[in-house]
Amino acid sequence: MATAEKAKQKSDVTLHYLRPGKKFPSVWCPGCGNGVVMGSLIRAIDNLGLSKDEVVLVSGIGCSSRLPVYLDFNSLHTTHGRALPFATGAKFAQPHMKVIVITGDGDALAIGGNHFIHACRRNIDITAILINNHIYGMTGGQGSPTTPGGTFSTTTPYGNVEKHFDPCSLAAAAGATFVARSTVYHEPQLQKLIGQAISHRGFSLVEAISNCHTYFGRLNRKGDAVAMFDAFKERAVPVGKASKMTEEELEDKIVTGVIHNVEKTEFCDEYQKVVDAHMGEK
Amino acid sequence: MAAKLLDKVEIPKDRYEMRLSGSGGQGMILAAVIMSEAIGGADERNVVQSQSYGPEARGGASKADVVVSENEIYYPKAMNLDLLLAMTQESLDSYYPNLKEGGTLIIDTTLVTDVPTDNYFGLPFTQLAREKVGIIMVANVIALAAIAELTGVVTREALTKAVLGRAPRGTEDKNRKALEIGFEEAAKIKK
Amino acid sequence: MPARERKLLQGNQACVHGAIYAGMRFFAGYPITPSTEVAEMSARLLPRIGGRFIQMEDEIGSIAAVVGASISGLKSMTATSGPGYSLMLENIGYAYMTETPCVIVNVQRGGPSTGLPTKVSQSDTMQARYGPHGDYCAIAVAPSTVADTVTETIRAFNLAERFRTPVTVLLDEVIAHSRELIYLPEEGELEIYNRVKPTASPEEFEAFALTPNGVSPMPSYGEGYRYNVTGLTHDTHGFTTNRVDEIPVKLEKLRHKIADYTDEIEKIRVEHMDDAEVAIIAYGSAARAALQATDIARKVGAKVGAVQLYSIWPFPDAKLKELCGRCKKVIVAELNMGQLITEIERIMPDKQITTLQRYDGEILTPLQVVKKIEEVL
Amino acid sequence: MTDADTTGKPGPQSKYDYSKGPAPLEINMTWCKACNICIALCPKQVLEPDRNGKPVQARPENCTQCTLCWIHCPDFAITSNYK
Repeated sequence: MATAEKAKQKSDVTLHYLRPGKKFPSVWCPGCGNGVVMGSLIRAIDNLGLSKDEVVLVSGIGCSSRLPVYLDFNSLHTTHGRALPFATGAKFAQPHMKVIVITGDGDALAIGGNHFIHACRRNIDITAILINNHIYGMTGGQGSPTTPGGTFSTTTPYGNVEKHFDPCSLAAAAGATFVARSTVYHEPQLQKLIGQAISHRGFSLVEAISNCHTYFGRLNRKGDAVAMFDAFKERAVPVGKASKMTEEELEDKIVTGVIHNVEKTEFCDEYQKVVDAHMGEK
Repeated sequence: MAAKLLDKVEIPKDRYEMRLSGSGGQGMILAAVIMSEAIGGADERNVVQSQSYGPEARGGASKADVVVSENEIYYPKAMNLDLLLAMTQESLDSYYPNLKEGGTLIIDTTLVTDVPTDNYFGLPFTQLAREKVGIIMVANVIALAAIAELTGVVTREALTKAVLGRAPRGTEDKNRKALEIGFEEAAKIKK
Repeated sequence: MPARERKLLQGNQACVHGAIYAGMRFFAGYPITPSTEVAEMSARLLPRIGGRFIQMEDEIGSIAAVVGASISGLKSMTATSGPGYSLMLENIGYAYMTETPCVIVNVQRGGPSTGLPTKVSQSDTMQARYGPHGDYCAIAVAPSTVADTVTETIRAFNLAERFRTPVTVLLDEVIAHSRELIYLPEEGELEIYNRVKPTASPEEFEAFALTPNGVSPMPSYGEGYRYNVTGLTHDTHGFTTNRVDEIPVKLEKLRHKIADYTDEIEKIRVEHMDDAEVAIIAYGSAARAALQATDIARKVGAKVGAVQLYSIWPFPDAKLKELCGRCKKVIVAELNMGQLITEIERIMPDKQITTLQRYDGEILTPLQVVKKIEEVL
Repeated sequence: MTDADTTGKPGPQSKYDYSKGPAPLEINMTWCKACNICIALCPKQVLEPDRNGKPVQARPENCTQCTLCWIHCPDFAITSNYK
């Protein structure tokens, strides 16, 4: 019965973190991966034993950015692309708080691209969870910076001629110190990675590959939520295995796991040293 | 009455307006700052110091104004100069027309050769700095000392305190020397 | 009483001293002429008092960080100039909607666009009122001397905290870069206002509750009140709403919490207005030319008075109208092509209003103002 | 229409032995959006769609508490019910 007890406890833990007074179900389409990521986030926070008061959830604009309002934390739903600078202010003002940014591929990488690389560069202790569904959902299916070449969206009706960003490579190159990727199908792994990212001191990114079957799926004949979940299962390659594969073999694969993990001095810590050295000077 | 308003108006006499001018790098803005602090440290007179700002502050002609008054200073810029310090020919040419009738003109005779009036004080500030102190950077301090001596706008003591307050560590002696030279040389030519 | 020492400070530097006096502990900014010294001074002074300075990647990020820090509990400020202010409008709008206290210093320079980086202007007067889209009520204060810059920056913080709103300090290049000898206020000399904190329990707490004066108590993150902040139109709990009965409630709150208390905001300086036939209305560095010209013209018998506005927004309609009641003619002196004058014309349709504009990057001179007085007399 | 349609609980035709306790899963039919993920991911075909596409526990006796259904439910509509 011990296992069942545990299962019971885990299965309803999410309910204890929902914001009182906020109406459910969520605004998202049936089967949207955003809800799965929300569950992973809750379970990761619960496992870490963080108090609700010490968590700040910050988001920008887009489907994924609606996530924080549902949860019983300090939540800041901001403007398009700007979640990271808002989060930077919140974190820098109260460095003991756990600041987590929920963002999407358009929010973080298009309009917020500059903020994204600079948050990485500073290595400020913020965890960014980038829900990547390869398309703009809220505005109705336009191409995003992660829309793969050749695929269709309402603004790439003849196939996308642009190249796409790899958020993980971008973050690592820009200076983020913990970078990981998983998919909404691989929920246990996603939850574990989010937990690791929150525990990591420095800027951490978890890219959660998610499904927008409503737009990306429909426009590219990828099927419904279930079909897209199945595709994530098929395409996922653990990072260890991927390191032994060729570029061609890795085409169309999703490399999952901890992509990049290094130790570097953290922004707020370094600034505190400046304060300690100059406090009281006239 | 109205038609004659402009003819009758006078620039307020409670203002003393100085312009320190030269080329970028001669320390005119710093000199104006020091002069302002010297005046401020001495008594309750008000001071507004302003300068040309922007690309021109990084080379080329440079000017810094100091307006002094015992009353509230409304207009922050110079209107009619009581004193013009010109460290270069170019700055003299540019700003001489702003000097009011009977205003004090002080020039660096090292670099200024063509003066449109006989009524001026001339000292070779740059040459004095080079030959007597060993660094031309203190030419502005020598000039400040000369202004103090020639106009009495600020006392020797107040100026010395202000200069030393701004002098980078290790340059106090050279600045003190520069002040002495300025006071002495100006005393010689004082009318 | 021991003699206090005066300090020779630029307007930009004085602004930081005022901000710190008012309790600023967070500054985020991006370098831009002619405001940069505000950032530089903040970077130098804030660590000494345990405060925080961050140079962000751009102005959008700067105001975002300021809002984030304010909601986290620190009094926060940013400083910029025209082009940067344009970039900040998005999140200044966010601060209006989320009712987040913060101070934005706009050291005005010539525009539009990159314009005149090193030249003075007052052409952001209207932008400070109508910059961000949507309906809201703006507060903008306007110093004209270095000493004013200290007191007006303090006032800006007090107003921001009192009204839970962003407040703009409209500086200009002349004040920002001029140095003047000033006394800094001593501890306890000036009143400092801090935001009202909630007294209700977290369970009973209503984040954007309707209160008699329209200002909801504001907790900081981490104090046990886990509430939602959003730029979307929201109900009194902070949840997004599309309801026709709730939308006007929010918008009216944003307006009335300020518009109904303008007497707490308005500040006007008046010189020689008792028997004036002509009034010169100006703010910022233009007001200094106006005051000087008034002084000069009075000495030759012209019945002229000066009215200097220290708060531009909300526009002091009633007070200004009353002040100018006696005089038939009004001169509006400003460093733009006519922004303040539209407000004056709106409130005094019965008066003969003349505009005195300068927009060549230089400050108006007292003689230009005297000449205009002569024209209208 | 059986009560399974609205409650997500096993219907009367189910072979589930209630003497062993309540059904393995509790399904919040108000929050469920009928996305079909739980039904598709269940390796033991415990769930079947009702006429609205929402899951009912057709074969509750097969449930192994593998967690796949509820960890993937985007709407927190499924909780495990073992006591």
